[in-house]
Amino acid sequence: MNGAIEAPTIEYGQLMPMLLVFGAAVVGVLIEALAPRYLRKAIHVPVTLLSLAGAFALIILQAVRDGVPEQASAMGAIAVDGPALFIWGVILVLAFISMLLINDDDQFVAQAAAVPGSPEEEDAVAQGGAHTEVYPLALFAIGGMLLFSSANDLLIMFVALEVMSLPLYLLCGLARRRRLLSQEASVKYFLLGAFSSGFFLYGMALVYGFAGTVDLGGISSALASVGGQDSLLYIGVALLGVGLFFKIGAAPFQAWKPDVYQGAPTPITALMASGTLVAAFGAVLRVFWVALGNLDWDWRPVMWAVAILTMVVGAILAITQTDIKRMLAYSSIAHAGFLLIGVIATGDAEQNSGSLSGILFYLLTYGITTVGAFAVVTMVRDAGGEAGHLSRWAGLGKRSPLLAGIFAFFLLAFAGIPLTSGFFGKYAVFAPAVSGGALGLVVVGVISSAVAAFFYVRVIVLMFFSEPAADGPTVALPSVGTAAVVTIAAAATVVLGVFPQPVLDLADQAASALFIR
Amino acid sequence: MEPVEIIQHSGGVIGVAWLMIALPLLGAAILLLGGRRTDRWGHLLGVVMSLASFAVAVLAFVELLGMSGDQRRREIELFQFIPGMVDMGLLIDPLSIAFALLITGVGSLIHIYSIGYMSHDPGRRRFFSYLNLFVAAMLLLVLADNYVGLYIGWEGVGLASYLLIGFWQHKPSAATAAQKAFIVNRVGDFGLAIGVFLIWTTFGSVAYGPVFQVAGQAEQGVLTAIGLLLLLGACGKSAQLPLQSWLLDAMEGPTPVSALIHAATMVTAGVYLVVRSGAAFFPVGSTAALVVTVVGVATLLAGAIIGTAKDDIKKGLAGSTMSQIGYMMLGAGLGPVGYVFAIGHLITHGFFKANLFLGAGSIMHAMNDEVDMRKYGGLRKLLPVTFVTFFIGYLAIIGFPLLSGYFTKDGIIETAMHHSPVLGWLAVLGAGITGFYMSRMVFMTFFGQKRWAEDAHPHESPAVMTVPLIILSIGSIFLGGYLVLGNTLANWLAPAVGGPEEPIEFHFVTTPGIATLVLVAIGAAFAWMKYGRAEVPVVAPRGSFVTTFARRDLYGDAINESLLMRPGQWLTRLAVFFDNRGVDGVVNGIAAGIGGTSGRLRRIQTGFARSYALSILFGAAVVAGALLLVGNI
Amino acid sequence: MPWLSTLIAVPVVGAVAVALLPKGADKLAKQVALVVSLVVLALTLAVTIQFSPRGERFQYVETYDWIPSFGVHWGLAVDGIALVLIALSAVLVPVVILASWHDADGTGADNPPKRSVKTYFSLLLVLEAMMIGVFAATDIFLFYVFFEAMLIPMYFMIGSYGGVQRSYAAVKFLLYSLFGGLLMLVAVIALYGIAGRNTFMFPELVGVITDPTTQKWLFLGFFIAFAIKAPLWPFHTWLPDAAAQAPAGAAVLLVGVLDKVGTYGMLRFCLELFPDAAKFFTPLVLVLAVVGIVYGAIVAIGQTDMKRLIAYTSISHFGFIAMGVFAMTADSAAGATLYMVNHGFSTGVLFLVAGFLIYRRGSAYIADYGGVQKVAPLLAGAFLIAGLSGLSLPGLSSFVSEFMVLIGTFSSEAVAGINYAVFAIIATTGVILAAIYILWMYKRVAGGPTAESVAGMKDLNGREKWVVAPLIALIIGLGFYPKPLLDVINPAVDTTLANVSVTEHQAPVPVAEQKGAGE
Amino acid sequence: MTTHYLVLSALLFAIGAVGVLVRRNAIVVFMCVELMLNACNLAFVTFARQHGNLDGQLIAFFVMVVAAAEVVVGLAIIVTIFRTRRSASVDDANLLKY
Repeated sequence: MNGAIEAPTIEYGQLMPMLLVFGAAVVGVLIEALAPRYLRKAIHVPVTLLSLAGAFALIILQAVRDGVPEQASAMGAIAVDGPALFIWGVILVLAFISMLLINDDDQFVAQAAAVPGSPEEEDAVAQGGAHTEVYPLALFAIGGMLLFSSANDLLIMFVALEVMSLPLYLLCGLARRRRLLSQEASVKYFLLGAFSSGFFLYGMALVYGFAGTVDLGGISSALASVGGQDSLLYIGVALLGVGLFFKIGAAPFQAWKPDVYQGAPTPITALMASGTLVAAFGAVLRVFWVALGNLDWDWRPVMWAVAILTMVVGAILAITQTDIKRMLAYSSIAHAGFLLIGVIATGDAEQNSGSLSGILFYLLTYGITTVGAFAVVTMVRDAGGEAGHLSRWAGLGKRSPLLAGIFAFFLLAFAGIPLTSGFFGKYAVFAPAVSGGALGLVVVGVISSAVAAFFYVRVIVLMFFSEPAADGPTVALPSVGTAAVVTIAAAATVVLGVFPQPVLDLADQAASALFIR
Repeated sequence: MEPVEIIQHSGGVIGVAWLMIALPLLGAAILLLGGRRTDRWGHLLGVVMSLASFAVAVLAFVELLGMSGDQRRREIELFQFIPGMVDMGLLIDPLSIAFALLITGVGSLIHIYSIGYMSHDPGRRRFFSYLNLFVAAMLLLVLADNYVGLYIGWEGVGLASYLLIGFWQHKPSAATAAQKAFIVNRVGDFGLAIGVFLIWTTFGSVAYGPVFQVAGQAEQGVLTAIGLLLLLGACGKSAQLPLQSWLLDAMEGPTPVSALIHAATMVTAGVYLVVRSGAAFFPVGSTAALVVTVVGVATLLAGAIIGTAKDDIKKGLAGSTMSQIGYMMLGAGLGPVGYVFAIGHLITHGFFKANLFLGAGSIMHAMNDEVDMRKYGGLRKLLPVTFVTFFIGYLAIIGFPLLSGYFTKDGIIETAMHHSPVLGWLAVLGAGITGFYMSRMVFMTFFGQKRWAEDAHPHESPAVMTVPLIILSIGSIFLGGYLVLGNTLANWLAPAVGGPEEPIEFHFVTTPGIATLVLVAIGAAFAWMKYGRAEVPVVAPRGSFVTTFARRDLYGDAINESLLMRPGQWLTRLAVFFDNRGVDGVVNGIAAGIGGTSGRLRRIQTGFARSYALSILFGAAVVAGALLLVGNI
Repeated sequence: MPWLSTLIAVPVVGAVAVALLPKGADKLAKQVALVVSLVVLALTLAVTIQFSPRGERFQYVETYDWIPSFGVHWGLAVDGIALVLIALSAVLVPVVILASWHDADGTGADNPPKRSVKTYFSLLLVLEAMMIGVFAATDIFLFYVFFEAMLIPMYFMIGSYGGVQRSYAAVKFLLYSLFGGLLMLVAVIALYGIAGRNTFMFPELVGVITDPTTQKWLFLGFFIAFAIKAPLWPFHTWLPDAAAQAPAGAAVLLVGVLDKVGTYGMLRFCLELFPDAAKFFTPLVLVLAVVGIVYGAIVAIGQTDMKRLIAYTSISHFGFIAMGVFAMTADSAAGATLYMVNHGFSTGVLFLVAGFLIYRRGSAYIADYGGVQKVAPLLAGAFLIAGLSGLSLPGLSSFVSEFMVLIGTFSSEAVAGINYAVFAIIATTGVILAAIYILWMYKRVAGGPTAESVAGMKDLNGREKWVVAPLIALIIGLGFYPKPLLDVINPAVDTTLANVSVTEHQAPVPVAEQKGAGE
Repeated sequence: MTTHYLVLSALLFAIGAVGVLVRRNAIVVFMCVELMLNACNLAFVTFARQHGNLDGQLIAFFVMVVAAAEVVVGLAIIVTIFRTRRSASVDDANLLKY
C-alpha cells in the first residue's frame, strides 16, 4: 500500500480531435458567459464550425501521418483505432452539416424558460436571437458521440453516453414552434434515457462483478479464461445490451424514437438521427465484438430476434404514419435493424472486417441522406411552422419540382434503389451477412425493405401524383446553410450511389485491422 | 401406280411460277397502299393482275404438258423461310396446276364480272384488292411444296374470306358473319397446325417430297392421327360437318365473293389437302380415309336437306355447295379412282356453281339486291341470258345426262358403291334431294307469276356480267365429259396422286346411274308440283318440323350456341371475376393486411412515457431471460 | 470504340439536355428527344451490321472495374439474343416518341391536365438507356442495377402521365417488381458468395454452381423476379393495371421491352447459371406458362377496356415465350427469342393505334366505339393489321415465332415422364382464343353502324402514319422473311442450350433413319 | 457474505424501476431513476470489495457525478414543462403518440 501512483500517460495527439471539440464547447460556454447577446451568434458559428472542421482535419492528419495506432490510448481507456477514426470522421461530417442546419434562424426558442405566449417570451423574441446555448450544447453532444464510439472501457462509455445524451435532452426541448410537443419530447427522452442508462449501469456493474474489470479487453479475456457460465454475467450482458439497444432504437426499445424525433427541433432530430446512431453503433460494436466477442454464440440468437423485430416493427409501423418526421423516425428504426444484421454476421477475422466495413459504409450513406432529408423537411413550411402532416405535402412536386425531386431521391435512397448510396449501403451490409450465415436475416431484411419501400413511395405519390391543395405549404427560400446541406447530401447520395469505390476502400482500410483491445 | 418422284426444277415458265402468286399480291398491295388515288382504275388493275396470273398458269401448264408423265412433278426453291425447318418452295405438278388454272381462270372471270356488279359500290377498289389478295393466298395454298406454306396460304385465304364476307362492315350481320367464319376456320386450323407439328416431329420435315417418301414407314397410329388432324382442318375450310355452320352466314358477302371463295375455290381447299396428302395419310381402307368418306356423305346429305328449305337464293346455293363438297370429300376418301372424280367434280362444280352464283348475283342485281326467292317469279322473260345460263348450271348440278355434273358426280357415286353400298346409296339419295331443291330454286325464280316488290324493275345485266356467265355455262356443259371420258383427267393426275391400276372406263348405264336419274326426276317433278304449278306464298308458311329443322340449318347454330358459346361466355365471366377477386384479390389482400396490422400496431404507441418504460423493462426481462436460456443450454 | 457504352451514354446525355431546356420549349424538347432516339437507332444499326452471328458468342466486349471490392464490373457485351432485343428497344423508342407527341400536352378528348412535356421525354430517354443497358450487361450485378433502376422512370411515367387510376397502378407496378427484384438481390449475393470467384461477370459464373439444392434455391430467387417481370401467371395482375393506366407510349415500352427483361433473364440467367434446377422446374414452369396462355386469352375476351384487353393478350403471349424458353429445344428457344422481338412490334403497334383511338374518343372502353372503319378506314385498317399480328396470322411476324415455339415444344422429347406435346397442344388452343378476342374487339370497335360518338373521328394524320408504317412494314417483312433475325438468334440460342447441355439445333430424326437404326 | 449486498442492490434497483412505472409525478419518477443509479453504486462497491480492487469504488464516484449532472438537466426540463403545463404529471404529456 505504498502511495506511489505513476502518472497516467495520455496520447494527446490521438485524442486531439475529441479534445478540440470539447475545448470548443467550453469556449462556447465562456462566450455565453462573457460576450454580449448580439455578438454571441457571430462568435459561436465560426468557433463551432471551425472546431468541427479542425477536428476532421486532425483525423485525416492522424490517419495519413501517424497511421492507425496499434494500442489503446489514455491507459487503455480510449481506443483510437481504425473503426474509431472512420466513425469519428463520419460523426464530424454529419455534425458539421447538421450544424449548418442548426445555424438556421427561428428554429430555436428565444428563451426556453419562458412560458409560450407569455410576455417574457415576447420580449425575449423582441431582443432577437435564438438561444445561442445550442452551440456549446451541440458541441458537448458531439464530443460525447466521439467519446462514446471510441470508449474502450465501460465506465468511459457510460460517461460518454451521458455527455452525449444530456445536451440532447435539453436541445430537444428548444423548438421555437410547437413548444408543447418539443417539451414533451424532451421530458420523454430524458426520463426514458435516464431509465435506460440505469439499466446500462446495472449491467455494467454485473459484468464488472463477473470480470473484475470494466476494460473491454479485460472482460473479453476474462470470458476467454473462465468461459461464462454465470447467470449474473448473462443478466449483466442483457442489461448492457438494453442500454445500447435503447440508443440505437432497436425494438422493443424503440418507443421513444418517433415521439422524440417528431417533437424535437428538426435540426436536432437530424443530428440525433445521424450522429447519435453512428456513435451508438460504434459502442454496440465495441461491446459485443470486443468485450463479448467470446460470448457470441450466446448473444447471437437474441440479437437475431431483436434485429428481426426491429426491422419488421420499423417497416410496418411506418406505413400508416401521417407525420413526415415520425415516418422518418420509424424508417430509422428499420435501418437500425438492417445495421444489426451486420453486427450479427461475425466469424473469422476476414468475415468480421467485411461486416465491419459494410456497417461503416452504411452508417455514412444513411447518415448523410438522413440529414439531407430532414433539411428538406425544415424547408417545407406553412403557417404553424414546418408542414409536418403528410397530407400537406400533396402536390409539392408541382409547386417546387426541384426540392420535391431531391426529396424523392433521398426517399429512393432510403428504399435502397440502385444508383443511390442507400443501395450500396444495404448491399455492403447484406453481402457479408450472407457469407456470415445470416441468410435468414437478409431475407427478412429484403422483405421488410420491400414493405418499407411502400411508405417511401407513398410520399412520392403524394408529392408528384396528387394535385396540390389550395392552401398548400410554401417552400421557404432556404438559408445558405440549409441549401448547402441539401446540396451536399444530394451530391453525396449520388456520388456514393455511382462511384462508392473510394469510400469503400476507406472503410475497408478502417475495418481491416478491426478493433484494438 | 404410285406418284412419281419430285424433281428439282429451274428455268422456264415454271421457274418463275412464283409470279402467279406475286402478281396478284402486288396488285393487292398497290390498291391498298395507293388509296383513293387508285379508285378510278383500281378494278382494272385487279383484273389485269388476275389475268396475268392466269396466263402464267397456262404457260406453266403448257410447259408441263411438254414433259413426259414421270417428269411432271417439278419443285422450285424460293427461299429459306425458317432456317433448318422450312425452305419455302413451289411444287408445280398436275394437281397443283389444275387448281391454279381453276383458281386463276374462274377467278379472272369473277373479277371481270365484279366490275359490273360492284360498279356502284364506293369501296370497289378495296374489294378488288381483297380479291387479288385472295387469289394470291389461294395460289400459295395449292402451289406450296410444304405443309407450312400450305398453312400460310390456308390462313391467308381465311383472312381474305374474312375481309370479303365482312366487306360491308357497317352491316352488323356481315361483321358477325365474317368473325364467325374466321373463328370456326381457326378451329379447323388448330387441327391442321397440330397435324403439321406431328408431321414435323415424325418425319423431321414438312416438305411434301421427303414426308411422302418415308410416310409409309411411320406407325399406323401416327399416320391415322395425322390424317384425322388434317381432316379437321379440311372440315373447317370446306364447311364439312361438324364445322359447317359458317358457310351459310358467309353469304353476307358480295355475291361474286360467294361465287369465287365460297363455291368455286376456297371451300374446296379441304379436298385439295386430303387429295394432296392422300397417298401418305389417307390410303384406301385406312381409318382416316373411312372417316373422310363418312364426313363427306353426312355433309352431302345435310347440305342437301338445308338447301331444300331456304328461301334465300344464296343460302340455298350455299347449302348445295356444302352438299357438293360432301361428294368431293366422299370421293377423296376413295383412293386414286376417287381422287380423279373428286378433282373432276371439284373442277366442274367450280364452273357450274360459280355460274349459278353469278347468275343469282345477276338476278339480285336486277331485283335491287332482293334475295328472297318468294319475291321472285317469272323472271325468265326479263333476264333471258341469266335464265339460260342459270338453267344450264342447274342441269349440270342435278347431273342431267352428258352435262358436266353428270359425269363427275356419277363417277363418285359409282366408286362409292364399289367400296360400300351404304355410302353409295346415301350418295344417290343426296342426288335425288339435289334434284328437288335445285328445281325448286329454278321454278321459284324463273317460272310462276311475278311476286316482286312494287319498286322492282328487273332488267338484264350488262355484258361485263353476262359474258362470264356464258363462258362458265359453256364450261358447265362440256368440261365434265372432256375430263372423264378417255381418262384425260385420270392420266393427267396420275403422276401427282397416283393412278388406278387399270384405266377407268365410264359406264353410261348402271344401276346407280339409273336410280340417280329416277330420283332426280322425282325430285324435280315434286318441286314442279309444289313450286312450279302451284301458287308460291310470298310469306313462307310454317312448315312441318322437318322444314323448320332444315330452315334452322339442322340446328347447327343452336348446337354451337348451347354447347360452345354460352358455356364459353360463362367461363369468360368466371375467369374475369376470378382474376379480379381471386388472383388480384390475394395481392391487394396482402397489402391491405399489412396496412391493417400497421394501423393496429401503432396503437401500442400510447404516448404515455410510463408505458414506454414498461416496454423497456419488459424487453429487458425478455432479453435477459433469453440470454439465460441460451447460455445455460 | 466502346459502342455499347456509347449506346447507353447518348440517350442519357440527351435526357439531361432535354431536361435542361427552358420551361416553354415543349416542341423543341420533343424534337431533341426524337433526334437523340434516331441517333441511337442509327448507332444500333451500325452495331447490328458489324455483328458477326457465327463469330465469338459475346461481341463488343467492354469490361472495366466498377466496384472492385464487390467484384462488380462495368461489363457490356452482346450476343445474338441481347442484340436483337437492343435493336427492338432502339426501334421502338423513336416510334413511341413520335406517337406520344401530344401525350403530355393535355390535349386529347378526355382533356387530361397539361403536364411537363420535357420531363416526359427525358424520362423516355433515360428509360431507353436503361433498357439498352440491361440487355447489354454481362455483369450480373450491373444487370441487377439496370433491372431495378429501370423501374423508376417507368414509375414516374405511369404515375404522373397516366390515367385516372394512375397512382395505384404505378405503386402496384413498382412494389411488385421491387419485391421480385429484392428476392433476386438475395440470390445474386448468394451466387457471388457461393461461387467464390470474386466476380459478377456472367461468363465466369456459368457452370460454377454445381450443387443441385443450391441451384434450386438460387434459381427460384432469379426466377420469381423474372416471373413477376415477364409477367407469368399468377404474378400478372400488376400488368393490366399498369398498362391500362400508362400513356400508350409508356405502355408500349412497358409491355414491349421492360417485360422482355423477364423472359430474357429466364433464358440468359435461369437456364445457363442453374441448368439442373431449370430442368428440375421445367414441368412447373411449363404448367404456369400454359395456364397463362389459355387463362390470359380467356380473361382478355372478357375485358371491356381496350388497353386492359391488350395487356391480357400479352400475358397470354408471355406464356408462349416462357414455354418456348423452358421447352429447351433449339426451335422453341429461338422461337421464344424471336417472339420477344415480334411481340414488341405487334403489341407496340396495337397499343399505339389503340392510343390514337383513345386520344380521339377520350375513352378506352370498347363499348364507346363502333363503326370506326367507316369514318377512319386507315385507322381501322392499322388496328386490324395490328390485331391480326396479335393473333399471329401467318404472313405476319408473330406467326413465325409462335409456330416455332409450338412446334419446338411439341417436338421436345418427354422429360420426367411428361410428354411436352400435351402442353403444346393445349397452348395451340390459344390460337383459337386469340382469334376470338382480337376479332371481337375489332368488330365492336370498327364494325357495325357508326356510333355518333365517333362520327367526326379524324383518320390517321401524317405523324401517326409515320408511327404505324415502319412497325407494320417490319411486321409484314419479318413475317415473310424472318431469316435475318433467326440467323443472328440461332447461334446464340445454340450456345445457351449447349451450356444447359441440351442438343444442338437439329430436326427430329426422320422415321426412316429410326428404322435404319432399328435394323 | 457479499450476496446480501447484491440482493439489496437488486431490490433497490427493482424498487426504482417499478417506481418509474407506477408514479405519475415527474419528480418522483426522476427520483426513482436516481434510486436505480444508487443501486448500481451499491453493486459496484460490493463487487469492488469482492474482487479486492478499487475500480468499483472509483466508478461509484463517477456515477455520482453523472447523476448530479443528470439532476441539473432533468430538473431544468421538468420545471420548464411544469411552467407551461402547470402540472408535473408525466401522463399529461401525451400529445405525441401512435
